[in-house]
Amino acid sequence: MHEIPINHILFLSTALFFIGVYGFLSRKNMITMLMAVELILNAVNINFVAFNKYLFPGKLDGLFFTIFIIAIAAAEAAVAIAIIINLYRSHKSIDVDEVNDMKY
Amino acid sequence: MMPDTILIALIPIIPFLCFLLLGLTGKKLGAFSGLLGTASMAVSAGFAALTAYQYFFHVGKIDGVFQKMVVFNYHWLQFTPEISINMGMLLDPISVMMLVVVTFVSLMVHIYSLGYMKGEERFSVFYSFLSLFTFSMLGLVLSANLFQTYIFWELVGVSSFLLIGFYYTKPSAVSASKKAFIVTRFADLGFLIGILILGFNAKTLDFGLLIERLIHVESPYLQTAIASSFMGVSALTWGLLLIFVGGAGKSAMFPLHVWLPDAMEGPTPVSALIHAATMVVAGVFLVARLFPIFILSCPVALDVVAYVGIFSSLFAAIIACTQTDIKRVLAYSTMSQIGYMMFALGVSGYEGEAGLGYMGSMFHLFTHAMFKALLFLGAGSVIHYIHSNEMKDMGGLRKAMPITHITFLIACLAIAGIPPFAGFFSKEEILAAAFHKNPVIFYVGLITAAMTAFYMFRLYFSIFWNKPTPSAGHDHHHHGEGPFTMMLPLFILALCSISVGFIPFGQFVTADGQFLANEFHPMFSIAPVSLALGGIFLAMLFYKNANELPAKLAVSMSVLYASAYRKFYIDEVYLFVTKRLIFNLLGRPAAWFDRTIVDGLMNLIGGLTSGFAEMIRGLQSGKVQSYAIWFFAGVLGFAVLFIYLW
Amino acid sequence: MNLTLLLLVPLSTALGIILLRDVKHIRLMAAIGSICQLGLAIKLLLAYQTARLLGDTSQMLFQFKYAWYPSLGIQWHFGVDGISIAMILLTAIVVVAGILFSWKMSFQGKEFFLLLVLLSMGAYGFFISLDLFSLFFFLELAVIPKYLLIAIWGSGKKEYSATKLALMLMGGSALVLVGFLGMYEYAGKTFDMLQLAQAHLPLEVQKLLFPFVFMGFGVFTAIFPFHTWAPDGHSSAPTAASMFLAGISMKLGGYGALRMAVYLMPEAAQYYSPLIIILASIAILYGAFATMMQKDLKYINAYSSVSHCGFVILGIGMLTRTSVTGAVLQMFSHGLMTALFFAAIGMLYERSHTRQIGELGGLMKTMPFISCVMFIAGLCSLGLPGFSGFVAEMTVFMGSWENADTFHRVATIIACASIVVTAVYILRALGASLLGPIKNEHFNHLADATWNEKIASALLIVSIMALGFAPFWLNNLITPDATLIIHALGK
Amino acid sequence: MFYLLGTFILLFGFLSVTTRHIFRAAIYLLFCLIGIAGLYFALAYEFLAAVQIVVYVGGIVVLVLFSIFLTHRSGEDLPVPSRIKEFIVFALAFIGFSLTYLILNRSGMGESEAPAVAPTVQNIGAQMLDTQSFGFLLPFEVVSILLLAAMIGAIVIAIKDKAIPSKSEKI
Repeated sequence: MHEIPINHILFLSTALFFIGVYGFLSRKNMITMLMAVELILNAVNINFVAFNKYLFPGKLDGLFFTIFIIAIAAAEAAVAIAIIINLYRSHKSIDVDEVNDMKY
Repeated sequence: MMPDTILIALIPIIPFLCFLLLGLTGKKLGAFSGLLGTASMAVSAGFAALTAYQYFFHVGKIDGVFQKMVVFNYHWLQFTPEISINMGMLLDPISVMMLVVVTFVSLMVHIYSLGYMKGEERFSVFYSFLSLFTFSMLGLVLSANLFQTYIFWELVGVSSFLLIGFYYTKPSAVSASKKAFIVTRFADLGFLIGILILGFNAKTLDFGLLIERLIHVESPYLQTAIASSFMGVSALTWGLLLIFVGGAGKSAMFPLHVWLPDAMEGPTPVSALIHAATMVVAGVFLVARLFPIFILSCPVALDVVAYVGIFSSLFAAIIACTQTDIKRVLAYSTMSQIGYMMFALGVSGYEGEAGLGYMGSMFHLFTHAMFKALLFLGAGSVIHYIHSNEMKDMGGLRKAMPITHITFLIACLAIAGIPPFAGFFSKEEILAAAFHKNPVIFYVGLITAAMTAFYMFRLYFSIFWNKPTPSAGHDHHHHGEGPFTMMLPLFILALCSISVGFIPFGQFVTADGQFLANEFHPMFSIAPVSLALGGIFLAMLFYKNANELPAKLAVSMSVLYASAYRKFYIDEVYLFVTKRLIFNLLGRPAAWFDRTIVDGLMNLIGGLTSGFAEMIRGLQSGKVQSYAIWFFAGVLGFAVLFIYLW
Repeated sequence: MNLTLLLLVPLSTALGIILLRDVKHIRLMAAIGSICQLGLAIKLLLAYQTARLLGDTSQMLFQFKYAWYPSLGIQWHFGVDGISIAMILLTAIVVVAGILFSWKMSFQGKEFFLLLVLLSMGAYGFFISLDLFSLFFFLELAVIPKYLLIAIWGSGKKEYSATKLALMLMGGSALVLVGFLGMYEYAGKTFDMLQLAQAHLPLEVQKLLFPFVFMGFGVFTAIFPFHTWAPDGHSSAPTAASMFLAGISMKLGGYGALRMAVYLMPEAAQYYSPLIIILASIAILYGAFATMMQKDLKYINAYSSVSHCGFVILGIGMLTRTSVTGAVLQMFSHGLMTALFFAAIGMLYERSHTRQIGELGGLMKTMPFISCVMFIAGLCSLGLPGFSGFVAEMTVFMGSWENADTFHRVATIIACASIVVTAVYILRALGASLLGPIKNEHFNHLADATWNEKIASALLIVSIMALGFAPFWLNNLITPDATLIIHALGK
Repeated sequence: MFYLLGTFILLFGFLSVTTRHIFRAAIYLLFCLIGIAGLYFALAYEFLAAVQIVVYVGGIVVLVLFSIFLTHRSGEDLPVPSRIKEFIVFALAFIGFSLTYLILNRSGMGESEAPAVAPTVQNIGAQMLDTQSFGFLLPFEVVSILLLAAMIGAIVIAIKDKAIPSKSEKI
C-alpha cells in the first residue's frame, strides 16, 4: 500500500544514526562532534516521523515529538556552542583531548 | 665454723665500688683516682690474704680434708623449680688461692700503673677498668654456681676488651680488642651450651650439687647423662668438652689462641694482669673446678684436655722462638705455660699420689702468675724506656736499667725452670705427673721446657746484651729506669719468683682436698734442668753478642722458620674463614636476600596493587571522547548480552 | 587502683597540648604528663604486688567493666596481670625518655608531641584491655600516629618507609581482626578475653584462626618474613618515633601473640609450635647475619631488633614456663635497650649528620657521654651480664632447652649461636663509629649531650641495669602469669 | 525518489563526519539536513519539512558556521585521528548498526491501516495548543521556557567576563 516499505526508512535512519555515532566518537573537534550529534538527532526524527506515518497514522504524536526535538536541538546547539566558545577562550583549543582537566 | 662472710664479700665489692666511683666521677679526681684505686685494691688484697689465712689454717680443714664452703648463696634468677642462677661465694682451696693471686697481682699492677700510665689522659678510666676487671675476676673465682661463673666469665671478657682497646684511637688496638672479644665469645658459646647440657642433666647449676650428682656411678643423673648420646658421644662428654671449649677460648689454647698475641696492643700492665697472670688461667681454673667430673665420670674428655694442652704448649713454644716483638714472645710463652697447666690437669688422677698433676697444675698457675707478671712488668719498663716493642731497637740495656735487668733475669730463670727459682718446683711436679701417666706427653713436655729456656734467654740477651750499651747522651734516653712505683712491684715480684717455690703446695691445694707431699727426686730433675741449661747456653751462643748465627740458622731452616714466624698461618686461616667465608657466604647473602627477595616480595605486593591502580587510573584520562567510546562499547556489550546471550 | 586513670592521663595531656600554643609549654606539658604516667605505672606495680601479697589470686586485677555496645557484646573491660604491668612500665619509661629526647623538636612541635602522646595512649589502652574489640581499637590508635610521625618528621626516603610501615602494620592488624571476629563468632558472640579463654574453641577452629592472630601480631614483632618494615621504618623515623616503634609497638605484637594467640588458642599453639620455632630461629640467625653487612647505624639496630625479637617469638613458640617468662623479659629488655640505642644513634646523627659507620669514627673523644651511652646499649644488646639483655636471653635459652628433643635443642643452639654473631656486628658498629682515629675534621667541634639527653639516657640505663642486676623482681612478677598461660596448654 | 534521497542523505552525512575540512563538514551537514527535509516532503509532512529547513538549515547550521568562524582560521585542516582509534570506533559503529538492523529485520512492524489524520498546519496547531486529551500545551510551554533558559544560559556562558577579578588580586 505504501510505496516505500518502513524497513527501508528504518534502514536509512539507523545508518544515519551510526554515521552520527561514528562521527561523534572519532572526531576530536568539538564543533564537528556537535554536528555529529545533530545527525543522530535527525536520525531519531526520521524514525519518529516514519513510525507516526506507518504505525499510528491516526495521531500526530510522532510529529510533535519531532518538533520538540528540533526545538531542543536548537537550544542544545546554542548552549553547546556557547560552551565551545568559552572553552576556546580558556584553552585556546576546541580539541576534546586537550580539555582533560578532569583527569584522575 | 665459717669464715667471715662480710669479709669475703668485701673482696670483690670493694673493686666494684671503686669502679663505679671512678667511672662516674673519674675526671674530677684526676691523678688522685690512681691512688684511690690502688688503696682500695690494697684493702681488698689484705682481706684476701686474711681470708686465705683463715681458710687454710683455721676453718677450711675438717678431718684433714679441705672443704668446699658456700658462705653465701642468693637466688638471683629462678628458671625452673630446680634450676636457678644463684649468686654465691664458694670457698675451696683453688678459689682461695686464686683470690690471693688475683688480688696480689692486681695490686702490683695497680702500683706499677701509677708510674707507667702517668700523664695518660684517661688515667682514671684506666683505673676504673682495672677495678672492673678485678671485680669480675674475683667474682669468677668465687662463683658457687656454674652460671654465675659464666656471668663473670663474660664480664671478665668485656673488661679485657675494654682494656685491650684502651688506646682506642689506634686502629690496631681496636681491632685487637674486637678480635679478643669475638674469639672468646665464640668459645663462650660452647661454654653456654655445655652449661645447658650439664645443668639440665644434673637438674642443678650449683657446683656442689652438680659435682655430687655427676660423679657417683649409681647416681640417676649421671646415668641419664651417659645414656643419652648425640653423634655417638654421650651428653656428659659433650657437655664437658663444650665447657672445655669455653675454657680453651679464655686460656688461649690452640686453635682459639689467636686473640692473645694481638691482645698485647693493650697497655703493658694490663697484659701483665689479664693476659698473663689471671684471666688467661680462667680456663685452667674452670677445668680444675669441674675436675672431679672430668676424672671420675669422663676420662675421655680429660684426655682431650691433655692433648690440647701439650700441643698448644709445643706449638706456642716454637712460635715464640721466632717472634721479634717482645710482648708477643711473652704472649706465646704464656700460651705455652698455660698449655703446661692444662696437660698437667689432663694427666692427673684424683686421689692421693695420683693427684700430683692437679696439684702441679695449680702450683704452676700460682708460680707462673708471679714470674710472668714480673716478665711483663719488666718488659713494660723496657718499653717505657725505649718506646718500642721490637727487639731490634733494643740491646745492651743492662747498664742503663740495672734493676729491670736483674729482676728480668730472675724471672727468666724462674720460667726456664732453673733451681731454686719458683718455676723449677712447679714444673718438676708437672713433668713427674706426666712421666707416670703418659710418656709421650712427658717427652714433648721436656722438649717444650728446653725451648722455653731457649726463647726466654733469647729475649733476655737480645734486650740486655747483644749490642754495646747505648751512650749516655743518646737522644731519647732522657730519663732513668722509671719511678719508684714501677720498681717496687718488680722487687716484690722478683722476691716472690725466688721464694714461692718453697711453699709446700701439696698441703693446701690438691684434687681431693687431702694432704699431698711435695717430693723431689734429684735424679729425675737432671734431665729437665740440663735441657733448660742447654737451651740457655744455645741462646747465649746465638744472642749474647751480635753475630751471624741466628740469621744463618733461620736461612737453613727457612720453611720452618718462616711458618713459625708467621704463626703457622693460623691468623690467615681465621681471616679467611671470617672475612671471606662468613661475611661473603652468610652475611652478604643474608643481607642481599633480605633486601631483594623478602623486601622485594613486599614491594612487589605493593607494586602490584599500585600498578593495578595505575592501570585503572589510566581510564580516567579526562578525555571525554574515550569515556564516550567506553560507554558506547558498554552499551553494545550489554545489548548483545541481553539480546543474544540471556 | 583505677585503670582508667592510665588512659585519662594521656588523654588530658593531649587536650592540654591542643590548647597550648607555645612549643616550650607544650613539651613541658608532655613531659609532665608522661612523668605522671610513669608515676602511675610504678604505683600500679606496687599496688599490684601489694594485692598479690594480700592473697588476691584472681587472674586479672583491678578489673573495670562498662558495656559499650551491649547488643554486639562489645565492652570496655580493663584489667592487668604481671605481664601487662611489665609492659605498661616499659611503655611509661620509654615514653618519658622519648619525650625528653625530642626536647629540641621545633618544627610543628605541637602536632609532634600530640602524636607521641596519642601513640602512648594507644599502647596503654592495648595493654590494659581485656576486651578484644577495645584492644583492637587501641592497637589501631597506636599504629596511625606512627605513619604521620615518620612521614612528616622523618628523614631519608620517609614517605616510602612510612607507607610501607603503615601498610604492613595495617595488614597485620587486619589479620588480627579476622582472627578476632572468628573467635567472636565461634565463642558465642563475646569479645571478652576471660570468657574466650573459658570457651575452649574446637581444635579445627583454633587451627584455622591461630595463624591469623599469631601472624597478625607477628608482623608487629617483625617476624620473618614480615619484618621488612622495621629496617626502613626505623631508619627514616625521627629519634623518638624510632624509640616508640622499637620500644613499644614491637612489644604490642609480642604481647598480643602471647595473650591473644597462645593463651586463647592453646591447642593450636601446640600444633603450630614447630613452625613458630623455625620462623623464630630463622629470624634470629638471619637477622643477625643481615645486620653484619649493614652500613647505616639505624639499619644495624633495626636488623638487630629483628634478631632480638626473634627471641621473643622463640620464647613464645617453645611453650614452656621459663621460655614464656623469658619472652616477656626479652620484650621488656629489648624495649629499653633498643630505645637507648636509637636514642644514642639519634644524638650522634643530630650532631654529625651522618649515620654511615664508614663516615663516623673516633667520636669517643669528642662525645664521651653519648659514646658511653651507645657502648652500654651495644653491650646490652650483645647480652652482657649486668644488663637486661643477658637475663632475658638466658631465660629464653634455659626455657627452650627444657624441651628435651633434638629439634628443640637444635633450635636453641641456633639461637645461642647468635650471641657470637651479635658480638661481631655490635663490635663492628661500635668500633667503626666510636673508636679509632677521628675521621672528619669537623667532628672535633661537636658538643656532648645536653641535660635532657643525659636525664633520659640515665633513666633508660638505670632501668636496664635494674633488670640486669636484680632480675628477680620482674621475674617474680611475670612467672605466675606465664605459668597460667602454660597451664592452659594442659602441660 | 525515496532511494535517491536516502542515498543523498547518507552520502552527505558520511562525508560530513569524515572530511578533514571543517568548513566543508558544515556544508555537507547542510546538504544532509536539506535531504532530510526532502524526505519529510516525500512522506507528505510539509510543515515538518518547513520547520526542518527553518530551524536546522536556517538556524543551527548558521550557528555552527559562526562558531567555526570564531574558533578557526579558515582553511585549516582537522588533525588526522589515530588509525587504531578510528578503526575501533568504526568497528563499534558497524557492530551497533548491524545489531540494530538485525533486530529491526527480525521484528515485523504491524503497519496500521487506520484512517490518517492529515498533518496540516491547522491540525497541528489545534492539537498543540489543546489542553484536552492528547493536547500538547504543557510540553509546548515547557519547551518555550527551555528555549528561553537556553538562550539566557548561552549568553551567560559565552559572555566575556570582565567583572571577575584576577587571581592575584584575590589573594
